[in-house]
Amino acid sequence: ACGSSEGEDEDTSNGDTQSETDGGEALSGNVKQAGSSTVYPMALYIQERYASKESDVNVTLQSIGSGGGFEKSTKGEIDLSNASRPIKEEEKKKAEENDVNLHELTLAYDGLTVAVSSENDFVDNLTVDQLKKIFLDSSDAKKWSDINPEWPDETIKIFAPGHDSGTFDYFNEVILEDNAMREDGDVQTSEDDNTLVRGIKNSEYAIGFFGYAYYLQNEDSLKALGIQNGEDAEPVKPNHDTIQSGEYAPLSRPLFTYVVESALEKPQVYDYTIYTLENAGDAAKEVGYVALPEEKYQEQIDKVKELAGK
Amino acid sequence: MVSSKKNHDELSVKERIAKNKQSNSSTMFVEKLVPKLLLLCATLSVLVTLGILYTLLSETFTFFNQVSVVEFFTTTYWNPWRDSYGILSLISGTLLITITAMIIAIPLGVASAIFLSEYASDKVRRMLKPILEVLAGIPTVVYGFFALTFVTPMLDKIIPDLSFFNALSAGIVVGVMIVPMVASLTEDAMGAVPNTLREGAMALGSTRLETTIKVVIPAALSGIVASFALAMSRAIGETMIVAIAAGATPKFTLDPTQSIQTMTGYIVQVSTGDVSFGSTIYYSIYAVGTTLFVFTLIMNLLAQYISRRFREEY
Amino acid sequence: MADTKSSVFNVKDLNLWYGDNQALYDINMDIKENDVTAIIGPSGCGKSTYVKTLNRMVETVPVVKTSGEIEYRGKNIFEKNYLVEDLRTKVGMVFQKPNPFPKSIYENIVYGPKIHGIKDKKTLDQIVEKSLKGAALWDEVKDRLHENAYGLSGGQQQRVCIARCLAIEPDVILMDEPTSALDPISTLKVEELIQELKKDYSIVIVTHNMQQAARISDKTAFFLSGELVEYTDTNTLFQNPSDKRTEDYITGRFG
Amino acid sequence: MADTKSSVFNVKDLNLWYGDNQALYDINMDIKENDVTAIIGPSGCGKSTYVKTLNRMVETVPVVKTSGEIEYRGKNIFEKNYLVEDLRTKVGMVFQKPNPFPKSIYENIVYGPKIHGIKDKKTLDQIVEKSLKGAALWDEVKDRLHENAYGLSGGQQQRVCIARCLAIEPDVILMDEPTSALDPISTLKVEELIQELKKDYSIVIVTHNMQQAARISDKTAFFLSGELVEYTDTNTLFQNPSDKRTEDYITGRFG
Amino acid sequence: MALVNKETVSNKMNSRILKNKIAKVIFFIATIIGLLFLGALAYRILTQGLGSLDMDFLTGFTSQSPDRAGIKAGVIGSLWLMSVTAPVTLVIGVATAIYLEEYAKRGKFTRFIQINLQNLAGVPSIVFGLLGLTIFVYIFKTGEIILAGGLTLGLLVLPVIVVAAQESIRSVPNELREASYGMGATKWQTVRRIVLPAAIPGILTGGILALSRAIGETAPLLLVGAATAIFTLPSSIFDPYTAMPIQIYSWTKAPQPEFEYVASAGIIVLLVILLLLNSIAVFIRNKFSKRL
Ligand SMILES: Nc1ncnc2c1ncn2[C@@H]1O[C@H](COP(=O)(O)OP(=O)(O)OP(=O)(O)O)[C@@H](O)[C@H]1O
Ligand SMILES: Nc1ncnc2c1ncn2[C@@H]1O[C@H](COP(=O)(O)OP(=O)(O)OP(=O)(O)O)[C@@H](O)[C@H]1O
Ligand SMILES: [Mg+2]
Ligand SMILES: [Mg+2]
Ligand SMILES: O=P([O-])([O-])[O-]
Repeated sequence: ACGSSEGEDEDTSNGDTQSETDGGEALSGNVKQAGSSTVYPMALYIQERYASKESDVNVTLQSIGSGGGFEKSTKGEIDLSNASRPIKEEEKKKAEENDVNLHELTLAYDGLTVAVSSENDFVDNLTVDQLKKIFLDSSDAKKWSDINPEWPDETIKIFAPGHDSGTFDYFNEVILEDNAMREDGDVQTSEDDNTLVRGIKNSEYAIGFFGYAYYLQNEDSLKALGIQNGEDAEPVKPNHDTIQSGEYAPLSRPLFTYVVESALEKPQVYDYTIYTLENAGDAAKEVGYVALPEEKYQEQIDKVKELAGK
Repeated sequence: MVSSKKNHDELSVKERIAKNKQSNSSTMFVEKLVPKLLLLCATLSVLVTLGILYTLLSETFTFFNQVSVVEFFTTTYWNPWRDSYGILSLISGTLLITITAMIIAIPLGVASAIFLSEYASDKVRRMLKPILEVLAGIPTVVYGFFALTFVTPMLDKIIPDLSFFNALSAGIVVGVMIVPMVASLTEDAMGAVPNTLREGAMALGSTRLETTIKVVIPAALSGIVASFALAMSRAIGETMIVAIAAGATPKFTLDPTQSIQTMTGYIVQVSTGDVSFGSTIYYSIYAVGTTLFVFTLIMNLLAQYISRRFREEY
Repeated sequence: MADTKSSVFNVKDLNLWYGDNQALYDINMDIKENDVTAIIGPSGCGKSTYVKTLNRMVETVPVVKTSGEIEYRGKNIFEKNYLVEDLRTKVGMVFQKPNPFPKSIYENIVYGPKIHGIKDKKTLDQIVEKSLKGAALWDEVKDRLHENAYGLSGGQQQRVCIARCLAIEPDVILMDEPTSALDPISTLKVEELIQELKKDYSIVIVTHNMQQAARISDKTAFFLSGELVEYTDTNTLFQNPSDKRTEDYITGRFG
Repeated sequence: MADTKSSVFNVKDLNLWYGDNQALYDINMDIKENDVTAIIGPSGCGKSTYVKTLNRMVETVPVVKTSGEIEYRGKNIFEKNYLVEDLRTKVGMVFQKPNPFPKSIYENIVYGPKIHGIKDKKTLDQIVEKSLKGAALWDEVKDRLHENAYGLSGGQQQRVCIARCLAIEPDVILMDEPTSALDPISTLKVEELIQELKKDYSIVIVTHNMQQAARISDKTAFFLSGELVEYTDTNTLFQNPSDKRTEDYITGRFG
Repeated sequence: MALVNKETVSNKMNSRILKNKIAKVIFFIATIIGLLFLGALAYRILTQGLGSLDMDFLTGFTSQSPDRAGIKAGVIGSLWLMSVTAPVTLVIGVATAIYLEEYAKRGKFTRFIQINLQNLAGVPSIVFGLLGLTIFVYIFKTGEIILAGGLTLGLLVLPVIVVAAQESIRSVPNELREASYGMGATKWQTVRRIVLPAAIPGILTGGILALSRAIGETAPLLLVGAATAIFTLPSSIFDPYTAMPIQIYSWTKAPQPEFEYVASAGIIVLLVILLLLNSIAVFIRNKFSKRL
């Protein structure tokens, strides 16, 4: 109970308790949300706050990866599906087959962070080509010394998000250009980013990638690598500014939630969606992502209102 | 011909009972109905088994329509996202955990059983045994957390090459978890050895150790071995500890310092990530589940067989 | 003299097997109303088996098979539609080891009436008093009717079991070595009680104690290896047995 | 006459408690070499307890406490650094219920020699033959030495236990009702065997069978409620007991 | 001719006795290792978790921030699960036990059920998870609700209760049954009024132990879809839920390292509840075991 009342305090101090869209009548029912583990901390923050406002609405949240979320939302099993990548064509098709319309909402920006353990004292920056060499299945570099002869003759241990992960898809697309990533005994994949964090933290010769928030929470034990987008470019490390400005390229990316349009007919889903947009900025700041400009949220709110016919 | 008897009391219980009997067909109805209801409940356990078999087998069947059985059981590369289904690497992971666990659990379990059953005084036994049994009651998620945050860092100090997620740490903790199981089943088996045999040995001048090793353990051997089989079955099926601490990299290896994946670990990984109903990966968890089920079933049947077949009559 | 009494049981050519082992051979025996009938014989001769057959309790052992007839009050109890529950309501039983239920004394007594549908509290109270008085126990326990019967001494427990049996006003009471687990004083009390009960009930009592049989019974049956060797007036049997084996047994030559 | 023999055991003021229950009271008793000493007394009088104290087997019951002394060949067996294993090697024991190990006959016999470090196959073979002959069993089992001892009859099993005991060539053999679980013929055999063994060993035998005690023993001790009432030559004890209680017991007045 | 050389025998005596002493110490140490492990676990969990364990933790929901996270939803969710698991398994389990012990003929069918139960007890819990997922979530489309989770756990612990109830019923002395039959009672009257009351302590003890097993289960609930984050309490068995072990598991996966302490605090709560349940079981056993 204390947790939520603290949330309320913040609410009032931030002055955004405006969303009494439904005439103040107490709502009830279920809102089901599932998907991206990158979005998860934000979503959890919003969900937690919302609980102190509408205590009778049952919001459930599962962290099962962007793909996992789409799997359910395209079948209409859930109301909101969080994603760290845009919906894929085949997922769209599947939604159509099931008569489900998904409406995309952008919540924040993330810098997909490539990190090593803070014990690692030889790498600070990597070029995109080096990233390819490390992660591509077709590459035969298995040791750090294969990447740079000055680096130790030690096996590279990779901790990467799993196949249902939007982060994986995004990395695969922009760095590996949709070529297969290495998957062998030295690669540990997991939908669960914290598993990756733990794995990297504890092994000097490990490398991996995940959402910026997960790095920020573990700044002490991780080292984010600067990324050189091109041979001669300056290495850029992810931080609030470089992500917002897009300077952290090519790994800056938007984070989404997709709402099932027909679900907006349910007042609690509608209310929760609006609430999410109203609070996404705060949530992003709180957990370490970068908020969109205020008007971007307002535009999306208006759009949702229109969709819901209000 | 019932001669009215001499109890001309104010209450003739006998007559009342006789009257109640005539009007009481409902008792008889209940009497007939109850066994049927009870049988129905008893049959439920069979239904559960059938349910398990049905779910496992039907989905597994679909899986093997898409993936070759031979490939599944004979190849060693497991990567469902690349359509490579070589379950041997999951099996090797499972075995690695099981072997490690048994290396811990058998000596510790048997030694504890010997201590409790042959050496400890009643008071010490009554004190130690429940504490030991607490080990069996701790939820596995707790063990998993402990393995990852305590045992692994400790091991890492001794074994520098240890991968952070590794079979060793998980296996050790699984082993500790099943120590009470081995200990208590072994103790039961040893307890069933009649005291007269111990007395016979001691009267010949045997020490406790000789009595235990040469008389009690051979006499209790079938029960002890059966407990190993049950413990193995338990280790094979253990899920949370390995899912948390052993990693998720299917690997055909017998090196316990490596990160591996077990059959149970795979099922958890896929089903908590995303079960895309109807995809090959979805069916694969049932194929793995079936394999797991068969492994544990064999161990259980083996345990029952051993304890039945080799039961000593004293 | 006793032959003018009417029969409670007519046992005709009774054979009984536990699986393949025959335990009773061709028993023929009339048990008369208001007699105390004693069954004696060495251990394992089939005494318990026999009395348990009279109320078909022996059937709780699943492998039991019987042949022959037992007529209770003229009706064959082995007939298909004969209700055992009915039989056992009329033919009560007291066992070797006192076996009160782990309930209060009161609950023990009213158990029978209750299962037979008597629910009225006042009637039940009356039954409890009457049965305990009948079992010569009322004065000893009337102040602690609601205490657990396990708190009583062995002899008292056995009398609770007798009272429990009286509570449903049976016609016959079967007793299987009712005093063998009791001390001499309790034994005496139970023996006196049996003499008392005889007025209202027909009693069949198994005993391994020949003095007891001689003291309390009207007729005595001597069993040996599943056979009924001799069955006659108690006095005749003990003073003038007609069978050599009976004589050997009562003079202590075996058993 | 027997007093010229040297003592095997000198029991002095022995008291023994199971927890708070005293089971033996102030026992004083000399046991002589190459005698058969019988211990008789009613059930529960402490016979088993007493013989088990002689080789300290009674200590396997954890609550046992003792006071007093037992000297075996001049040394107090209760002394701190007295090795029980050593005592038990010299003072063998045969129990009421035959308790062969669930192993072959051969393995049963060589168990003792083996734990005491004899490994030579030929010596072991010799020991087996000698012990089985000593136990009058050799002819019956010599062709099936490697069969499980559980396949033998009760009497044979008991003789296996005796042979097992002989295999380590003890000085004294304690026997706790060794024939009570046996049929008359086996009993006879064991009794004959005891007479035979007497030549080489001192034997203490507990028996509930007074005829047996009279038949086979040189001296008899009568125990009652944990006390040693009378201990003297067997003939004297049975024909001319000096204590009233002994007389009552041997004439069958109680027990 | 002495075949047994007394000299060798007594020479060997000391080393044998020494071996026995050493063995005793080794066996003792082996016994203690288990306890030491338990001690280490307890110490570790307590030192990590006690700091976070306060009233707010007990009465709060989970949170995105480790300082605010609480276990209320987990505790209540677990209780709700048990409200399904307990009655279902107790009724079915005890009925099965009564059938097997009191009614069934000792035939092939009974043996089959018995062996089946034994093997069911050895089926890994994750396979029960697969069963629950398929039957409840996919076939009956219940969704991820308490009913589905509770029933899955119920099936999982059913064999435990059956075995405990069987043992308990078997230990009711036969004389009591005979006494009841002797009064003309029918079989069911005897079972209901005599056997069951006498067996109830054992059944309850077994039941509680089975429930404590169910409360700690994680894997099957992961499969049948307990929620990781939920901020409302269920109001019926058709509501979504989370459970203590699921909550703990989700904390071990949270991004902030401080969640390790929260997880430890959660573990303390879970272990305390299990300890309580077990103490109740022991209490019942001790209280009633003297009676029969
Ligand atoms: N439940 C049973 N199953 C198989 N055989 C039985 C059973 N009960 C008794 N018997 C056998 O039937 C025979 C008669 O036994 P019963 O108990 O009737 O003798 P008894 O005369 O009452 O002996 P006791 O004086 O020792 O009570 C015995 O040989 C016994 O072994
Ligand atoms: N293990 C034990 N624990 C407690 N008391 C015991 C134990 N063994 C025997 N006793 C008690 O010690 C007393 C003597 O028992 P013991 O067995 O020595 O008698 P016994 O003469 O051998 O009788 P029996 O002829 O029946 O074998 C008895 O009162 C008995 O109850
Ligand atoms: Mg009898
Ligand atoms: Mg004795
Ligand atoms: O969990 P994801 O954000 O990587 O889909």
